[in-house]
Amino acid sequence: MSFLAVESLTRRFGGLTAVNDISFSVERDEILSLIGPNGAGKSTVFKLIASFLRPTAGRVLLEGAVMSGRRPHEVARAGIVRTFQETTVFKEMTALQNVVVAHQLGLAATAFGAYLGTPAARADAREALESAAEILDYLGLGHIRDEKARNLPQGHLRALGIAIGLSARPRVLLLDEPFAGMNLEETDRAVAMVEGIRRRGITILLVEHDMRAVMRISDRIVVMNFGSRIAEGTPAEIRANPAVIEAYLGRDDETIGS
Amino acid sequence: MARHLAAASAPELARAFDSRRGAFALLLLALLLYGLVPAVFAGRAYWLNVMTNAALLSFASLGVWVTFAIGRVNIGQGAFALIGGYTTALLATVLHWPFWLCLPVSAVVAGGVGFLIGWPLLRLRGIYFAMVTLSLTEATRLFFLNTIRDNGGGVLNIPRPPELATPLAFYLFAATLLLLGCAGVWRLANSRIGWVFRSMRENEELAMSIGIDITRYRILAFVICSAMGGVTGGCFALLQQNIYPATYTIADSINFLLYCFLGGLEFVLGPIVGAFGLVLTFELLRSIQEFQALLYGVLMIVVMLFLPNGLLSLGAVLRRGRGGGR
Amino acid sequence: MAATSSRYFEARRIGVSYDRVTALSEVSIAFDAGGIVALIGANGAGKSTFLRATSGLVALAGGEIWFDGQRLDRIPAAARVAMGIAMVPEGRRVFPLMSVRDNLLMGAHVRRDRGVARDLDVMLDRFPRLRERLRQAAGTLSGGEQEMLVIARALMSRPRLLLLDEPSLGLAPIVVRDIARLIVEIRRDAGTSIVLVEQNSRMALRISQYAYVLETGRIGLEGASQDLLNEERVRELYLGG
Amino acid sequence: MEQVIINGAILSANYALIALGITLIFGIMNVLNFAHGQLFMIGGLVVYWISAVVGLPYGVGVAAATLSVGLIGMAMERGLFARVMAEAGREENAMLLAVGTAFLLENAALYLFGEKQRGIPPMVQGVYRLGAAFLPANRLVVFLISVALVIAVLVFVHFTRTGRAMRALAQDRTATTLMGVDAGRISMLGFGLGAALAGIAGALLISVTGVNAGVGAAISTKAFIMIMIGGAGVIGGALLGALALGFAEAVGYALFPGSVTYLIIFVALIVFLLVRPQGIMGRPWG
Repeated sequence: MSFLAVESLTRRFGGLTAVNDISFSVERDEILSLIGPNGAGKSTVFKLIASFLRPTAGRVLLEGAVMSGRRPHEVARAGIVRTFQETTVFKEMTALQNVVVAHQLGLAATAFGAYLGTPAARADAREALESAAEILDYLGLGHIRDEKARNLPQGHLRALGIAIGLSARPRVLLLDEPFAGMNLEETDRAVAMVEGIRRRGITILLVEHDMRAVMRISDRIVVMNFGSRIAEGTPAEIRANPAVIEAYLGRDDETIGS
Repeated sequence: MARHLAAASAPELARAFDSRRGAFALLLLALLLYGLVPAVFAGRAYWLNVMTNAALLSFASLGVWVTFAIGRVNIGQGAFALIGGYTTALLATVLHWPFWLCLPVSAVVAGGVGFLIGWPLLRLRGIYFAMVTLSLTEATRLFFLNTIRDNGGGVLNIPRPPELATPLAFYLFAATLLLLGCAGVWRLANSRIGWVFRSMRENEELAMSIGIDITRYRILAFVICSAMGGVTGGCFALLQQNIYPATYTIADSINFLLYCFLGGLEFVLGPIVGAFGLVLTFELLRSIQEFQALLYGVLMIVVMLFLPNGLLSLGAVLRRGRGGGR
Repeated sequence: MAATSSRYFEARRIGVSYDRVTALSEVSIAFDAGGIVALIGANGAGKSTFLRATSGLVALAGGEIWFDGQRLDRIPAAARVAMGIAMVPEGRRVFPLMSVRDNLLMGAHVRRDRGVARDLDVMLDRFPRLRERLRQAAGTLSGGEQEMLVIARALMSRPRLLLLDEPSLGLAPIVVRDIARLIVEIRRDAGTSIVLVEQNSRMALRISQYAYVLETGRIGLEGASQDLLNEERVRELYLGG
Repeated sequence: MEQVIINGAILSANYALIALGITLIFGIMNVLNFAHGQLFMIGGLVVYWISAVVGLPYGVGVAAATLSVGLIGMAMERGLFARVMAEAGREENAMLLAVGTAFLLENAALYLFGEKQRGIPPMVQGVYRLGAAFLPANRLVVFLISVALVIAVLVFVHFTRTGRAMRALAQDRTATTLMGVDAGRISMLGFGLGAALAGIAGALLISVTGVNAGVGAAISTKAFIMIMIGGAGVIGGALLGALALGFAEAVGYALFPGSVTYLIIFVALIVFLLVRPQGIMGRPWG
């Protein structure tokens, strides 16, 4: 049994089939990347796995338990946590507040207990704070933890988005274009960061454009185009696959030119 | 959460979660309500009554502030004040229950109604939520108008308990209620729940993604708001010793909203500053009777144009202005 | 700095920031009339930002933009259209609830001459698919048809400079080919200068004469498109060589 | 039955003017105009002043009402909403500004005209009979003018350059700017047109039901109901909403005593929104 299994996932919007019968599986502690040109349906797959969308057909299983049809927070509680593209953080909070707030799972105290300030709630708060500080330091954000998120540069925001995701104690972390818009040096650091997250025992599913980073970091790659799966394999296999090259660069058509 | 963070860790974290200033402000509010107001207005029934009004309006607005905290513009507080007011009025006049029992029951009834309709209603956002809650106010008014046959839908001669017979006594009761409400909401805003609310206001999807059951918390906020509206309605019914369907109209629901805005949505004290500020301004403008309402309207617009974050942001604006000048 | 520019189009060391994030810094791009210039680079490299700055949707934090002897960067966005600059924004932003015809007429908003009706006809001859769907709401068109529509819409203003933001985005290869052919034709027939921003770098390099590669807000590489097409570094950037 | 249909049609036609106005403003500016009913009220009172106080013909009154309320609308856009929008602050701030304006307009009207219900004599006398129903000639005239105006507005937004720009602006502000449209100017005109429509509605209705300074909130509420039914910012939706509300009122008043009608309308509306949050034709929200 696969750790995370995507079975015949299909999603239609009106007449448009955004995702068409997609199947793949992710093994424990694996880094699997989902790639494809813009509009290929990667983001839709992503949302389907995190239950932010309901599939028209097919299902998603985590360790054999069906996730599809559950509400997003329930799926998060089960261990599938997604991040968002770019600047989706709580902008009016400081970095530390962002990450502390994200520690809503695995708390000992009830909400009412937290309101009253029971010892359990106090322990929760202390733990959340320590864990938040640790996560921020780990992702290299320790020095900006009291900065309001809205004032942070894009690179930090993306790391903060990942910090928020990590705070929810994921077993599978879905990363949405974590390297987009980074220069080579930044990408190197981010790649190291993602590998570090995997070492924490977290399985990673990645949606990404940056082929360079994807080739370096992935154990396996699934390629999508026009809603369908066109290839799956190791980075070396994918790189040699003509269908993938065409999906990315367009066909080398001699009739176009000047 | 904030207070415990402060206890648990370095003082910088207390600063990060901004809790001490809140405690200080609460203390100041208590001093003003229990000290200054009675000292200045003792024996002046009219002004004590004005202050009582302001305190009760603040209490209802605090509830509206809680729905603001989850990112919803709620124009339905008048409906819950009506529900609470009628609950108290009917229990006191028909069943002859004592007021001290009617009041909590009003809170429960209003909160219960909020619970029942909150689940479907809160799926709406933006202007749709605003408009549907506005409709709720009007629907509730029409409901009481059509279900209570006598006195044009009114309930009259609500008995007052002897403890609250004097204007000063009633004022002190209202002030106490407000302080309790303020402390309660302040605690809420600074607890884990408050931070969850804030996260939902900023981005519901992100909140969901980290495992927050946003439906549950939305309803919690709405029920708190409704219950506070119910309590306010019950108190006003007692203060005026009557209630009519027209006691709370859309205009009142909008006023609760205005108080929050004028005071400042970022501050728990916002609705209180807004309500007292507007009520007092209105009274002070009374001397120029003819233009009172006009000036009041102009003032409202001017404040909203130039202090979009409310009166309490004045300090921050001035500080920034001076900083920029240098 | 000179108080004018001898080039048809010249952006001099322009910078753009969103909030406090720098999207472009010290970018200089210049070209003469009648060519196709390609801008390629990764997501977030600043390609779209450059177009938005040229069309006036974002203000410059520094630098100057000159077009046909006029200083452009202080002119409001709407007025730049009347000067002959038309932009096709990313994501095929048709007016979804308006008919195809109304969309095309919106493109001619700045024109007061009598030629609009004739141009509409010419445009529909060129895009027979659009003629078939003239009264249909634009939101119901397919992706390729919408791309045709937004390009046709931009042409309705008779631009001298056409800015295209990712026209091939999410389109099938065969449609991409049609779009590419169309872009070449526009330049050939009307002599329109074109700035083409593309993820599909091979297509962009094939149909352009000169190209710039943007890397995180700066120009990393520039040169004749033919040369870049064979450049190892460009291949590497897009295939993870 | 015939009477209900006639009443419903007359109400719908007048409501359509109100709904078109508020939906135009919402579509273009994304502002829920809480002052819409007050604009209606001012339209009515201007007619009252021109024809009953000054003594000029009714037509002059209607023209003056249209013009003055339209100008008030443009001033609101320029002085208040354009500024708030430019700062990209909270959506609610614009809403609250509209509330403030409503308050101001209402109190200005109270100060100038007092609380009394004001009316003017009907333009034309006489009553027609249609089967079992009665149709006062004055109401027929009001109905015909309203329908003509609705058609004129539809023609304007669909077939003129400015009208097209207004529709475009409501759908995509950025893309519209890229067409060379001066978004500021079109916003101002759109707000002015929306306001003027409210003013005309008031100017027409004063000869039927009369108008008083306090009528604004009720009219605004009706306007909100209509756009909630049809979907905010969609012109076809506004017309649908007007039809639905007009006929619901006509039927309700024929079947139920007084305020029960609106109680039912509100409850039905709340239930309807739960099933279809974006209205019949609305764009999905949020």
